[in-house]
Amino acid sequence: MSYWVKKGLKTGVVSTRYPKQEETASGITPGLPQITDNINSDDLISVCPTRAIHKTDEKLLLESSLCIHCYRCSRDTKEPLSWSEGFEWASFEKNSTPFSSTFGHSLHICVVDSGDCGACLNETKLLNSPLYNMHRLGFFITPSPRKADVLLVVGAVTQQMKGALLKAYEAMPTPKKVMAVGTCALSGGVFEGGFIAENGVSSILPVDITVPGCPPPPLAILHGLLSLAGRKNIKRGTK
Amino acid sequence: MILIWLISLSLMTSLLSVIPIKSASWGAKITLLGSFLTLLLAILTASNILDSSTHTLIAIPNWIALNAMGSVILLLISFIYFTASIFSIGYMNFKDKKEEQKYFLNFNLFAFSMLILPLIQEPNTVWIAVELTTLFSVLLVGFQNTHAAIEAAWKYIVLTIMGAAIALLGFLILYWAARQAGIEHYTWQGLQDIAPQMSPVLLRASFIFIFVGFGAKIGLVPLHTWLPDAHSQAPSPVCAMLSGIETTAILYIILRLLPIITASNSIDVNDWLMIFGLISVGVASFLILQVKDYKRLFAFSTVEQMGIILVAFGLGGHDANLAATTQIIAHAVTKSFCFYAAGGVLMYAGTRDIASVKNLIQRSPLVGITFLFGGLSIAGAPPFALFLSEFSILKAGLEKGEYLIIGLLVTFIAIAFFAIMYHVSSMVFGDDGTKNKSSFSLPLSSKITFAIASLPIILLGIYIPQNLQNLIELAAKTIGG
Amino acid sequence: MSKYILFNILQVLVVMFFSPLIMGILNRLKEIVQSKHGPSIFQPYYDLYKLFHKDQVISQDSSWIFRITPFIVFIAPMFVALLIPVLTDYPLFWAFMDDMVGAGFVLALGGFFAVLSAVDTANPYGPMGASRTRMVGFLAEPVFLIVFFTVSFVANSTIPYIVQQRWVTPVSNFFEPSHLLLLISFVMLILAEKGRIPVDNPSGHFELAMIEESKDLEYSGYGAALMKWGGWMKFFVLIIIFSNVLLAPWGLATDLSWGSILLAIPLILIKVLFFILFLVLVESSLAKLRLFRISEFLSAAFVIAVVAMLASIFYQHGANL
Amino acid sequence: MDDLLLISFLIYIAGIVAILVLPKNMSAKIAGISGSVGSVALLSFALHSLFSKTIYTASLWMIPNIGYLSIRVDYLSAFFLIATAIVTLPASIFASTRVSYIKESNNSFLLVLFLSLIIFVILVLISSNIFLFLLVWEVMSILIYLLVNSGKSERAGYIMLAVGETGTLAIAIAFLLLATNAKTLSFEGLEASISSLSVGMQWSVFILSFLGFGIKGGLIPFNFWISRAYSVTPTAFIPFIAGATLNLGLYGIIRVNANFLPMSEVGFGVILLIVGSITALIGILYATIEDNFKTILAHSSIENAGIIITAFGASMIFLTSGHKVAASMALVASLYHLLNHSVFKTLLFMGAGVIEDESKTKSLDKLGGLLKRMPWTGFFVLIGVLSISAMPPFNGFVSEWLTLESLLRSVELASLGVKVSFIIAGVLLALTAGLTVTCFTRAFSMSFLGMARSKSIEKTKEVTKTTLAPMALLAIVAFLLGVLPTFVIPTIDRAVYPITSASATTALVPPFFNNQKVADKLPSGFVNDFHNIGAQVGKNTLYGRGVVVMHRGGKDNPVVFAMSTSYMLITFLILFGLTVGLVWLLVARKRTVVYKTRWDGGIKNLLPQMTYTASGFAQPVRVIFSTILRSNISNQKETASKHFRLSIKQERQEVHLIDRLVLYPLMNFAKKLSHLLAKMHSGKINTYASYAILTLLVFLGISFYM
Amino acid sequence: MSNITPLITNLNALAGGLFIVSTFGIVATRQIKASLKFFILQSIFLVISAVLLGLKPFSLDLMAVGAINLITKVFLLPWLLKRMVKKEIYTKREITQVLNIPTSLIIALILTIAAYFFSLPWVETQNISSVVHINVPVGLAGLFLGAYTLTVRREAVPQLLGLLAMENGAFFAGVAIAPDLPLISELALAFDILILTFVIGILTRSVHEQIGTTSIGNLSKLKEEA
Repeated sequence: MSYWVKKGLKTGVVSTRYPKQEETASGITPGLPQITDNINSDDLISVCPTRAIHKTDEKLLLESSLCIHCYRCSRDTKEPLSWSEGFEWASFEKNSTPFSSTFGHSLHICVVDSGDCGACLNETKLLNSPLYNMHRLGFFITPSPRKADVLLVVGAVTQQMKGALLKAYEAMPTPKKVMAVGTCALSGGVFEGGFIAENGVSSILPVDITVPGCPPPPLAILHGLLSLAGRKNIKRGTK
Repeated sequence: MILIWLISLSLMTSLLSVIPIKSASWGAKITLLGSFLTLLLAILTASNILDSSTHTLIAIPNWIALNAMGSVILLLISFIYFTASIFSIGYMNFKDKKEEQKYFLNFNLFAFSMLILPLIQEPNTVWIAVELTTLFSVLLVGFQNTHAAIEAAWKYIVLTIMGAAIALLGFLILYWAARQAGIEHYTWQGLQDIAPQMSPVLLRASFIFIFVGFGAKIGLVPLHTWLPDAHSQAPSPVCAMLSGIETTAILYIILRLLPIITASNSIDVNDWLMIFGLISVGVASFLILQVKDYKRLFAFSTVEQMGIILVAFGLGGHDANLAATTQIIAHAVTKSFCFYAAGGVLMYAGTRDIASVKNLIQRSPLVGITFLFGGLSIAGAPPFALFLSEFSILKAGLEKGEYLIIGLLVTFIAIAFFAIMYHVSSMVFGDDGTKNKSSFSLPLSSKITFAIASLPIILLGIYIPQNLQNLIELAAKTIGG
Repeated sequence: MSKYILFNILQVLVVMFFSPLIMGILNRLKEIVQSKHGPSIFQPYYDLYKLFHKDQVISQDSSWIFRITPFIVFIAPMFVALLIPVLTDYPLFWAFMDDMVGAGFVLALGGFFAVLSAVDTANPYGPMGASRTRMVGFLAEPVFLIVFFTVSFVANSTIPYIVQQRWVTPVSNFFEPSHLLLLISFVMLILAEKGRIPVDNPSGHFELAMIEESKDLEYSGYGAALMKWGGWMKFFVLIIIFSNVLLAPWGLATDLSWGSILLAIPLILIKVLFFILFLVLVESSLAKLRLFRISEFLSAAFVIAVVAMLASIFYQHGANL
Repeated sequence: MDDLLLISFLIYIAGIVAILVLPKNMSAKIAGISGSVGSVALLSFALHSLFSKTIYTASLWMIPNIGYLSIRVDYLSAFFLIATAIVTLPASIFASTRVSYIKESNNSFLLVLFLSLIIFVILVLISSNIFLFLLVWEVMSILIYLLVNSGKSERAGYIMLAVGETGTLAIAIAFLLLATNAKTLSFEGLEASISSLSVGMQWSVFILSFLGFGIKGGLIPFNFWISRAYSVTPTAFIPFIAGATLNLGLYGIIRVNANFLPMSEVGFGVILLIVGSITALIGILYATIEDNFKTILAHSSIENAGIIITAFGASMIFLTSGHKVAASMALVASLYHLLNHSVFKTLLFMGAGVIEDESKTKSLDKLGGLLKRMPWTGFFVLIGVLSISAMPPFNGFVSEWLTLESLLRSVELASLGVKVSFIIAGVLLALTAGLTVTCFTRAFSMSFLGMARSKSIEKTKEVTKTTLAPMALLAIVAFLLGVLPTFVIPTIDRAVYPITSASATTALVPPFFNNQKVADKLPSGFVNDFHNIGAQVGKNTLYGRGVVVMHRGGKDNPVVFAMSTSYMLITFLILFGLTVGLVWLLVARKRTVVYKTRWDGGIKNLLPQMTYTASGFAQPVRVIFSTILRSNISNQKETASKHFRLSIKQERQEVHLIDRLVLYPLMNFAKKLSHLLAKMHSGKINTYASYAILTLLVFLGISFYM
Repeated sequence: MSNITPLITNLNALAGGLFIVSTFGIVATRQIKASLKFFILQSIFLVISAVLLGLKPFSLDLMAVGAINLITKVFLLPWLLKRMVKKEIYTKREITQVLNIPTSLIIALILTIAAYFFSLPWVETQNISSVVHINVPVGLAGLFLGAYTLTVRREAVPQLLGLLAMENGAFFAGVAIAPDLPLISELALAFDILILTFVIGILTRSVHEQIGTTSIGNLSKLKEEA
């Protein structure tokens, strides 16, 4: 019996029980800025580099799909925004539904890095660390889109990866869902409007569920997957 | 009487062929006629020998006679003489009448000198006849009058005459020995009768001189050096005669000597024959591997075949002698065919270089097939004559228990096969990059020659007529065993 | 007679329906060792259920071979399950249809088609996996034969039903050196044949490093389900051969009654569970070998098998003297 | 019925004459008809003589000193005639349809050669005189040589002919040694006098004949001609040459060992066993890495010859050590495999030839995706591939299984050393079997499956029905030989019985499972214990004299091994039907199937060159067996821009092991020696004269001291 | 045979000695013409030996042999050669031999001694005739030296002379061991030698015309291996 086996057995199971029990350990999420009504809007709008904080109809709004977690709104302003601690950010796009119950305990995920900075991918990788251990939920990453139910896209879909992403989507058998993870995948992030990338996955593929965050913490992604599997009820998208 | 006819017929043919008659190709016609009649006479002789009670024909007592072995040789000579004269017609391109006369005179005289070889009974005169074969054929070797042809002719004459001079001393010593023993009639038969009384020392010496001297003519290694030169430079019909029967006819002299030597118990002649035969077979078979000229190839193969025949006779015993006699016949008919085939290739390609002749089977199928046929048959492949005879030799050798000799012989035969087929295969089937059939066609006379000459090769490979078999048996008996 | 047939079919059904469970347990245990919670032990069933509910996407380049392969891969281990003593220690209806050597060929038939189908897709990774599977396959073949030789020398038969008796009658036979060595080499063979660590990492996601998995990379829907299921059944069958034929026939039904046969099922599963535990320890302790080190692994198995066989020969030779 | 042999000969000869006489455009049809009809006659003759237990003899003419050239069809000959006829029938149809693909040749001449070859193959099998045997043997070689060379590659044909001649001479010596002992050249005479052979003579005969026949049969170390010759022979003829003539070498080995040697030396069997298994391994190793389908098949012929000889060697060992039943079994395995090999190798060569002709490429690396373009050819080749890979229930499986089982029978032997040789052979054969699957999955999948790797494939079309018919026939035969071993084994057993004087049928196809009521002859326990197994039930449910191949051991150990392909087939079909049906009912009919492009990892443009090639497929084999294969990477060429490497080009050279160890050293030796001897011919007359004088001096010197 | 006088024996021995000396001359002279002259000398000594042996008891055969040899070799042959290959004999001078003259003479000497030893057992078979003791070794030596001439001389005519010297050697032995050879063979032999000379003459001329040299030893167009 090797050292690893001994160590593993000694440590015991460390996985979170997330959907059954609330996960509240500190540091599992950076949180999102929280818009409160009594806030000096101009300062915030000017300090936000991606226009995540913007004004529509004189109302200050936070577009989470644009936020890149730069913390300027909490650091470089006189009145810092307070950040919420949650992670259940995933939201369905319009007309999108979760999988039927058949997929509830078996979901295979094909991850496509369509040109991300590495952060989102890292967080995705962490999904099967001992702590998050998504296998316990029946979620598995598969290398082959043929066996995948979910296309998990990270990154802003660069021109070079566009074809590959489309191919991967084509290669998946129905029923299939697309999950966009991270700001870049949602909207293009800092690359929005540039020549190098599309403005997010939705510009080329029908996205079903989005997980904002730059990067979104593993639990956020897990939440998105659970929602997709129909095991967690969440809000509908507004778009 | 028939023997005298035979001699005079061929002599007449030679003389007639020089008569300056205007008629087109007079020499060729007369030669053809003469050789055909010679062949008929030879067959007649053979049947006479079979019928006669003593199995010998005597024309002039102590001078001209013929035994069964001689008859076999005579048959071969006349057969190849006949085919060669047919082949000459289409093959030779004479510049003028004079050249034609010269050719046919020499050709017929050459045939004459060989025809008398088995007939003459007095050994010293036999020596002269042997010398004559050289002298009459040397101009044929140099007939093409090119640098190479003359060089070949020179080497041929110098080395064979040198051998003949050595053999002359051998014959003189033989005579000395016979005289010492008090011989009555100095003939082969007389020698054989008196053999046990002759001095072994002298007999041994005479055998060595004759063996070495005529070995040069037969082409025994290392005295064979002239042979590939001469046989590659002579015109093909002459090559057929040189390789096919001249060697055989000279071998006949040694064969006549064999029973005498054996009877006197002076030298273990069988070992000599086997060892030097084997050396010939071995060296020649390796030499064939690297030839660059296809006529030289067949010439080396002659050296090899002579070696095999010597080994076969060296094995001794009735079976071996029988096999060896069959081998003589098979070799003669096959080798002459090979040279006709080579002549066909030469007519088609105009070069003797192996590397520049390719893809015969498509360019000129008939030439290709005949050449392949020749190659296979001389290499000893069945169902051709040489296979049967080589098989019999192996059989005889193994029955004698000569495992080492037969083992080596088989190895060398195999190597010779590789070597011959290596070249033949590349010539017949090698890809030359071209596809078209060439417009070349063989002259009719060549086709006829191929047909006639191939007949015995196939026939003797699978079936031996009873008469011929009887003749061979008788011939084998003359050597002893 | 009907019982013979029914029991035999029952054996197949046991193999069919418990093989995913075994895999589920194995995976769960492996994750536990890694301090993870791990998937449900019924996860394989969920996966199959889901896959049967998915559509298929098939490569345009592929032919009918791609489509029939899952069935053959699926049938081959069922077929073998007819031959081997899964539940009973007496021969059942199909028992003499084939022996262990033949069973090996039957399993190879599945592998054969799997390889063909991997190339059939024109997928760049499939042939790679196929080629490597074949490498493992031909290296394992001599070891198999040595095992058969040993078995044949010891039991004078290659019929599994007859072989199984040999090791325990008398029980002292169990402790023959040849027996134990044989078991070791057979375990190594199972690891190699089914692409377990250290030969292959069944949970790896990197196409270029795959051996076993890349062959069915292209399968989707029920094709993938059948392929996976067939693979699990093959694994289960191999474990059964190991535990029931080579290790010891303990816990098998000895008479022709429903009671004993139903009792045999849990007993067999417990036996297999022990094997699984052992496997978990092995797999968690070792690292995957580099591709061309696999030959070294298998040659080690070969040497062990040869030693086992020599031991058996000398043992027998000594007994004969 | 005896006239049928003559009739078949007459049909072949009539075909030859008709081809020569009638117009050229009819010659193909005539050859096809006369070849196939003649074969039917031959097949019925051979079957009849095997079943009616008659030995047909005849004498041809006599050659002095040689004796009568006689022919004899005994059971072994009859078996080989069956194997030949089964191959000849489809192969002649195939030849007649494909002969027109040989460019720039006189096709009717080639067909004449082909028909003559058939005649001579038959003659080899029936001749019973040493001289006649050698004669027809070598004529056969020459005919093959001519047919091989019609493919415009003389070197390969030459090597074949040259090595074949070596073989013929070795055989000739071996036979002559026997003849010297027997004082006759007829086979009967040799058989009659085996008891007087000394041990030394036995060994010489064995070694020489094994060498000689081994050359034709493709055994090491002189099998380098096979891959060369087979890969260049025109498609029309190679199926027959590969299917029928390779057998003759094996026939010779079996004939000599079984009939002309007293079988007292266990060493013969051990040599056969070891040489056979090494041959098999080397053969398949090179088949696995080859790039040309025909060459692969050629190497695989070597492999199969090795397997056949291994089984035969096992049989000889059993026989010398007195285990007659095991010997019969092994011999049945050997002959069964021989029959099977003829069938599937002919089939595969047809397929490979058709591929090469139609796609105009020789390299597996450039093929691909043919199954869609040539569906039927692909299907038949798949059956061939399944058979040769020993996949149940096809014929290769049965014989391979029998072979392995008979090797496992070494448990009956007492000698440790011999046992070890069995184990070595078994292990090598197992490795061979594994590599065979690798080799043929590679060959089949790389040519028929996946995407087309070159443009010429795109235009490839299915061949005509007349070309497909022979393939279909052979595929059916391969299948039948696979599922009906209980009919085949007793047939082969008729040929085996005279050799081993024990029946394999009673052991392998026990009467217990026949309709005959012989159960009472068996121990009662046996019947009671096993009366509920399917095998016994099968006697009522399945037509036939029994369907189970099993070996019955002693009383305490009733069944040693068992196998039934027909049962397997039925079970397999039931399982398959059930699975497909259930999947269809429950799942498939509700789901859709979409055809999309392959999943290539998302590469923009997957070129055929980028997919895994046949060379890549074989790379593991190359690496693992690098000690034997010794691939040399040479001529590495790089093109590079300023910063990047643009391309690397390498050439790989593999010199075959046998070439490296045997052929090239021999060739170099001969070359060196011949060049050395050629120095003798310096051209200078003075030198020549000095040879003469030196010879004279040496001779005189020798005689002086004599 | 028995009553050969000592004088004849001695003279014969002298002729034998001179025969060898002249043969050495054929081997070793540079001038072709000188070589021819030595050959004539050699033939004369052969004739002398034949005549001496034929004196007592008187043998017509041997006398005839002497006469034939005298006519053919001393007169006819040089005449024939002069006619056929005049130019070569009188203008050419052989510059190089294969071996230099001292070496070739030494080897020739060795050959002579070898000839003596080889012939010893033969002459011992006939112990009475002492002429045999002279003639056989000398003849054999002549044969050897003639052959040796062929190996060392490159020019055409000396090679012919070598051949003829070999025959002379054989004859020299022959007059002693086979004095009563049938005359017809002798005549034929002589005729033979003339044809030989004639043929070689023709060839020499062709060589000269075609190749431009008579240095036969340098020709090596026909050989194996470039």
